[in-house]
This record gives sequence, structure tokens and C-alpha cells, in this order.
Amino acid sequence: MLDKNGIAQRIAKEIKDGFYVNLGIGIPTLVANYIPEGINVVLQSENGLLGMGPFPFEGEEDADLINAGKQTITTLPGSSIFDSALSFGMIRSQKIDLTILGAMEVSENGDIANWKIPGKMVKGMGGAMDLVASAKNIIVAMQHVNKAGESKLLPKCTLPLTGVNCIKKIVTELAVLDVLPEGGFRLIERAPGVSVDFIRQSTLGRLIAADNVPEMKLD
Amino acid sequence: MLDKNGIAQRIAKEIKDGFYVNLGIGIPTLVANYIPEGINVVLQSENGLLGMGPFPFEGEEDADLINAGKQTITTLPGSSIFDSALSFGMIRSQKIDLTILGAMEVSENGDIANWKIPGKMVKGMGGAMDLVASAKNIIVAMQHVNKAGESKLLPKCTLPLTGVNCIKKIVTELAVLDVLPEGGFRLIERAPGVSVDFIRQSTLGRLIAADNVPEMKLD
Amino acid sequence: MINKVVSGAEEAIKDIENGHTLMLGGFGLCGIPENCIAALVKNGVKDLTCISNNAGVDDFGIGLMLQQRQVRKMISSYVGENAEFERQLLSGELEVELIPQGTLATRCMAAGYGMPAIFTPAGVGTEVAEGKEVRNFNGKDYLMEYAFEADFAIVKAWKGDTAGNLIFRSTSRNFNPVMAMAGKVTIAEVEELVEAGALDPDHIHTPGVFVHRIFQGADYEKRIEQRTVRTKG
Amino acid sequence: MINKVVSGAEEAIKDIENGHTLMLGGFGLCGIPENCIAALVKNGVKDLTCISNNAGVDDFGIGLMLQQRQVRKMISSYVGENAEFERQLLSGELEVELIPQGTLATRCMAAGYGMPAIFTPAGVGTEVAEGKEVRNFNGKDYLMEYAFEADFAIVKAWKGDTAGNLIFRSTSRNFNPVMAMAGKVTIAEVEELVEAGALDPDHIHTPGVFVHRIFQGADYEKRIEQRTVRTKG
Repeated sequence: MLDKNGIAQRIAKEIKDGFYVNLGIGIPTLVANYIPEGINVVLQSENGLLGMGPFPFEGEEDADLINAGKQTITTLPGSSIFDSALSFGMIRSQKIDLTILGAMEVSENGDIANWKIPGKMVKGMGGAMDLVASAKNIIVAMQHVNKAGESKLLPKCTLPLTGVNCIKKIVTELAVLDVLPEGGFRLIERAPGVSVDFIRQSTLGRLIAADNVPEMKLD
Repeated sequence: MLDKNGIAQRIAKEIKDGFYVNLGIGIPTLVANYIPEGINVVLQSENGLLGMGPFPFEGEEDADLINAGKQTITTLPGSSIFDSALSFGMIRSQKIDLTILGAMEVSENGDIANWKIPGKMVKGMGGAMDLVASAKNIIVAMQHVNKAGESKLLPKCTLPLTGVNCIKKIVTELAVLDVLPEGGFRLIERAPGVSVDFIRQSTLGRLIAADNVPEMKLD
Repeated sequence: MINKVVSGAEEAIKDIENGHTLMLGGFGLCGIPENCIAALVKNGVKDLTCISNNAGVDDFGIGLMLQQRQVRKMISSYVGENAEFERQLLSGELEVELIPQGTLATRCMAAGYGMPAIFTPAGVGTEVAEGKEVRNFNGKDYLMEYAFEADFAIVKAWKGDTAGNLIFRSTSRNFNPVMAMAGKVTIAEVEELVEAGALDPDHIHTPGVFVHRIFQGADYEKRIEQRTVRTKG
Repeated sequence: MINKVVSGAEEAIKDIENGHTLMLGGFGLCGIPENCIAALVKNGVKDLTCISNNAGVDDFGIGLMLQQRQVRKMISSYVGENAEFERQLLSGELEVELIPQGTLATRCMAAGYGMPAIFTPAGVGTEVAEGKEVRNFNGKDYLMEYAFEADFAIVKAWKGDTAGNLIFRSTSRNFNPVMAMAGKVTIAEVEELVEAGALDPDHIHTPGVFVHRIFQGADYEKRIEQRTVRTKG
């Protein structure tokens, strides 16, 4: 079973040389720490920045330079600044190669819910609806089950949707799964020490698993 | 009867302090020479410039700095450069207070034709269709009659249209006329020495003239 | 050149009336028009509809106007951490319309570009799509969303000139340029106001034609919402 | 940072094939990609559809490609003074589609912004409107116009960096930034190519994400179409 950093580490293996990547808040942010050496990747922050760097050193924070999570950050050489309309323009026109974000629920047809829980104070969808509707390639980083032990990979989402038919890959503490175009979660890899049976028990949506599902390598 | 400079001079009196103005090619370009002293006006060039200045001095031409007529120009202090999409964005959103352009024909309901003569090589409409469709205030600078002596102020345009229902004022070598919302050319001023009768003979569209139409003052 | 300079925030906002719709630039607390917000709080105008990506925090930004109950409706993409906001929302004093961030930015831009409506896939198949026209282009569904207009757009820039030209600094640019284009009246406060001609025309982000009033603001706090640092070594 | 540098115009255009659609930046002869045009003329690729505001003059710009009969169709707003263009058009060798200048710019922009269509009043009630959807918003009619896509967009900038970021100079900006956003593959030639990090991020007009290939061009002629001057005194 993976911890949050393990999930981030596994997702980082999906990032290829030359990718422009948008990382959501939470586990996705951790992915930046595991981008393989020698791979050139540019991180987008949807408030209006390409070429996001690490957090600043103490005392070097700039109130005018923040990311989409409102954290103080830095820029890397070759970065560019633009307004929020152009930022979502490049998202809609699919110039961003990969979007990584969290989810509360994902359904077996690729729907995602991650912005609203009925009865709770709703803070808003921010850029999530734009990102999931437009991205050509989305990986969801999430826990397989919620705190009550209930599966978050469902036949159909129960929460209000963020986007429909858009998720293609999911990485959880238990597994890597593809969402099939015809519907269903195909088990691609097991987390170290986790059995297919356990993953099946933790997955309420339809799970498709081959006889021999490899264990993931984080190297 | 006015010459081209006279038409430009009369039109210049319509320009008010604080106006952003787009001047078309031909007579409209001459209007810049007659903008009253003490009036602050900003000229837009639709290729992507606000704050157009006069032609450069010989030897100071800059190939990267031209107007919509492809002439070398200069910029004034406070000018700004932008791309052609934003340029037409500000035209569509009516940030330009006044557009002055030429015409081959204008009809009594405010249609304008100024881009295409069937049977002749068509060079294109350039920005004219955008300008006439969007401008909140358009003045047409034109000859009242063509070289064959035929009126260019018509009940209905005979040439392919550039825009419909958009022209509100016309200044010719003979007269200043408003296009009425209900249709018809209302004679506002006569050029020096030109009679109402002569204007009426030169106008094929419906002309509305009061008993006493003043002669224009160019001072 | 046309001079857009006014004496300060109080003069700039003086004709904003109860019930008006305002756009306020900024993302989180970054690039917000601090001086104008302070003047609005002082002036006490009420029943405002505020279009702003966020709603500030309890004691800064639009949160200050919420404390004074000046806002009737917020149109935002994310209303963040704001206890007073939550209280007013739950009590029904405040109305909130949540819309996707890209849709918000693009609807402002549409107004500035004279486009009455735009198409975006954001929100298709979700509750955001309710009551909206869905249209398919090349096999993909889009929502038609209308241009946003505001009685006043209030933005914050880094530098500006007397002709109203604006330059923004780093990610404090965010929503400011698109909102600057969308106001019936646009007010810009800047950290440094210079004479027309002092800015390079190629560096200008917002041409002065979009800006009706400009002034040099004072005492910018520029509060940081999430101070995040790494340690050296 | 992702490196977009190629060796020169020949490498940049080498996979442009007969029948492709190209966007070419520039207004008149101002800000045109001189090096890439020269390489296309040399390379001899044919049956091109060219989206460009103008078509050059007889012996410069796109006119050079017309001389070689490489262009099957021009999509422009104004085709200017070009005898060879006129001859080919009248003989039926060349097809031309004339569209309003703002519509041309906005259709390019729409592609870059991922908007499948836009609304503009330009051309309503004229032959430009034939076969197009007309839609009324707030009492005014608009045409729905589709986003333009191109197999290759070829633009010219003043400065660029190895990450593909572009800065344009004065009115040579014109159509270049919107076309740069609209190419499936975007090629940028620049007068000065610098290392990533040498350009101020706030000054960049076209973020590198839109640019796939960049190189420093050589021997810019920058011909002036209408040299207009005043005399001193």
C-alpha cells in the first residue's frame, strides 16, 4: 500500500520528456518532487504562469508570485506570465499535455466528482471543471476508499459531477487503473503487497483484471 | 463646393475632446491634419496601434512601424501596441468613439458599399466590414456623385454591401447629411455656394431639407 | 493623449451606487485593488454584485466589504476560507454564484472583445450546465456562456501612465487585464503612475483605451495568503 | 525547460507537405517570416492553402510563393497590389477567400483559446454572411464564425528564447501572436534568439507552449511597402 508520496512517485513515472503539466492541489503537488532526472517538464499554474519553480527560500517570498494554490513560488528560466483568460485558453486548446488532480469519486465511465458535497459549505470548483473538460490526458490521484472504508471507484458517481467521461487513468494507494473507453476500471498495476482480490473488494465499479497483474515498481 | 481637404476639415469638426478615432484610407487620413488645437484625440490603426503620430522624418522610417494603410508612421507618447485580434476586439466592444471611412455608395437606410465592384479585380474588404458593423459612430467621407455624374447617395445600394444600417452621417463635397433612423438623408449643412436644389439633384435617395439649411463654416 | 488621472480612490469610486455590479481583479489576495476596496468600505455603498475569482479572507480584500455587508451577491470560482462569508451565505444574507475559473475569465474577455457569447466545454454534464445551451462542435459538447458586463471594473496594476496604459507584475496580472476590458467604467489603481511616454508601447498589457480612471495607490500591504518556503542547503 | 530550437528555416519547414494549410503572420510586408518563405520557395512544396492577412507583393513575401505557383488557395482580408496574384486569380489557377480582417484575426485567436466558434457582427447582411448562421444577441445580429486551424503556423518575432517564448516589436506584432497560438505545429523565426531566462517573463507576448520550433533568422530585408515621410522644418 502506498502513502501519498508513493502515489505521487508512481504518477511521476507517467510524465514524459517535453511535457507541459498542470498539477492540482494536494497529492498532485507532490508529483513535482519525483519528476525523473534528465526529463524536461514545464509546470503550468492556471492563474497565469508557465515554468513554475520550487518554493522560495525564506525571506525571498514575493507576494506577486503565487501558484493556483495561492502559495508563494518561484519561476524557472524560460518562464512566462499571462492573464487568466489566456491560461485557460491554452488549457482548452490542449497545449497542456497532462493534468493531474485529486478526486472524491470516479465512475467506471470516467466521470469525476471533486468539488461539492451536498450539505457541506461549497467553496467552488476553481479551475477544475475547465481542466477536466479540456485536458487530453488526465491522471487522478486519489485514495481508493474513503475514511468510512467505502470505495471511491464507483459504477456511477453519487456526488455532483465536475466533468463527464474524461478520466483515463487513476493512481491510488492500492493500484494503477485505466478507465476503459467502453467503461470499467482495468487494473494495470498493484501497489507493493496488495492483492488483486483486495483491490477488487475495494472497487465498487466494474474491475477488469488479467490473471497476472504486475506489482508496480517505483525504483 | 469642397475639395478633399475641405471635406476632411469639415469632418474634423465632429471630433470631440477625449475621442479615440479610427481613420480609413483616403480622405479620412487627411482629417488628422485638421484636428482642432487643444483637443486630445487618440488615433487607432487597426493593425494594432493606439496613439498614431505623424509620418516619420526622412531617414527615420521604421519598417516595423506602419499603419493600416501600410505607410510608415510614428507613435506619440502614451501609445500602445497590441495584436490584431485585440485591435478588432476593442473595435467590436465599441471602445473607439468614431470611425471615419470612405464609401462608393450609401443608401438612405444607412447601408454602405465600399469594397467590391462586380467585374473588377476585388482586393478585399480589409477591416472595413468589422469597422462598420461595430462602430457606434461612423462618418462617411465621400464624393456626392461619381465620375459619370451619378449620385452615390441612393435609395438602395447597387454594389455588394460592406455593412447594413450603420451609417449615421455623411460629409461630401456638397453637403453634410444625417441618415435618419426611419430612412432618408437629412440635409444638415450646404457646402459654401452650393444650393439645396443642386444637392437635391445630386441625391438619388430621399432627401429631407428644411427651408433654411445653413451653409457650413470651416473657420 | 487623453488624460485619465483622478486624484485617488475616493474620487475614482465616487459614482458607484447601491446595486451596481463590480468586477474586482486579483487571484486570492494577489493583485487586488486594495485602495479601491478600502474606499468602498469607507464609502459604505451597498447591495453590490461582485464578480471576482475569490472573495478575500475575513479581514482582507473583499472580505472587508463582506464584513460591512456591502455585498449582496458574489460571482466567483472559489470562495476560499472566509468564516463571515460562510455565515452570510448560510443565513441567506448573501447570494453566491459559482462558475468555473476559465469560464469566468473568458466571459470577462468576451465583453472586452465585443463577443456576446463564447463556447467552453467546462461544466458540460454538470449542474453548471443547467439551463444553458449545449452545442456540439466536431463531436465535442460545449456550453454557450454569455459575456460578463459590469458597471465598474476595478483593477490593480504595477505601473500605469496618465493615458491609462497598464503593466502588471508577475502573477498579480491574473484576472486584471480581462476585467479591465469589461467594465463600462474601468478604474485602475497602480503602484507607480508615470507620464505618458514613459512606458515602452511594446510592454503594455492593457491599452489605455480600456481604462477610464487611473491613480497611484498608497500603502500596499500585499498580504500573502499561503506563505510557503523551502529551507536553504 | 523544453528546448524548441531547430537549426534554421530548412529544418523548421521540412515536413510541410503538398496540400497543407499554412498560417503566415504579418500585415502587408511588416512582420512576415522572410526566412521561412524563402525556404518554402526553395523547397518547392505545392498546393498550399495560405491563411494570411495579405498576399505580399509581386517580388516579396507570399508573392514569391505565388510566382512559383505553390499556392492553391489564399484566405486573406486584402490581397493588395500584386499583378501575378491577379493573373492567377483571373485564370482560375488560384482560389481566394476574402474575409473581414477582424474575423480573420479572431478565428485564429479562437483556435488558440480552444473556442470552436465565435460571434462577430462583421459581414452581417453582406455576401460574407451567405450560408452562415446568424444569431441575435441583445437586439444585434452576429455571424457565427468557426475557429481556424492550420497544419503549420509560421510567425516572425523580434526576440525569442530557446523555450519558444516570443517578443514582437512595434506593429510587426499584428497577426503573429494569434497565428502562433493556432498552428498544429508553430514555427517561429526571430531576429535574435537568446537563452531561456534572458527574457523578462512579464514582457513575453507569446508563451513558449504555443511554439514548437524556433530559430534565429538571417538577412532580414524588412521591405517597406509605403515609404511615407514628412520633411523637417
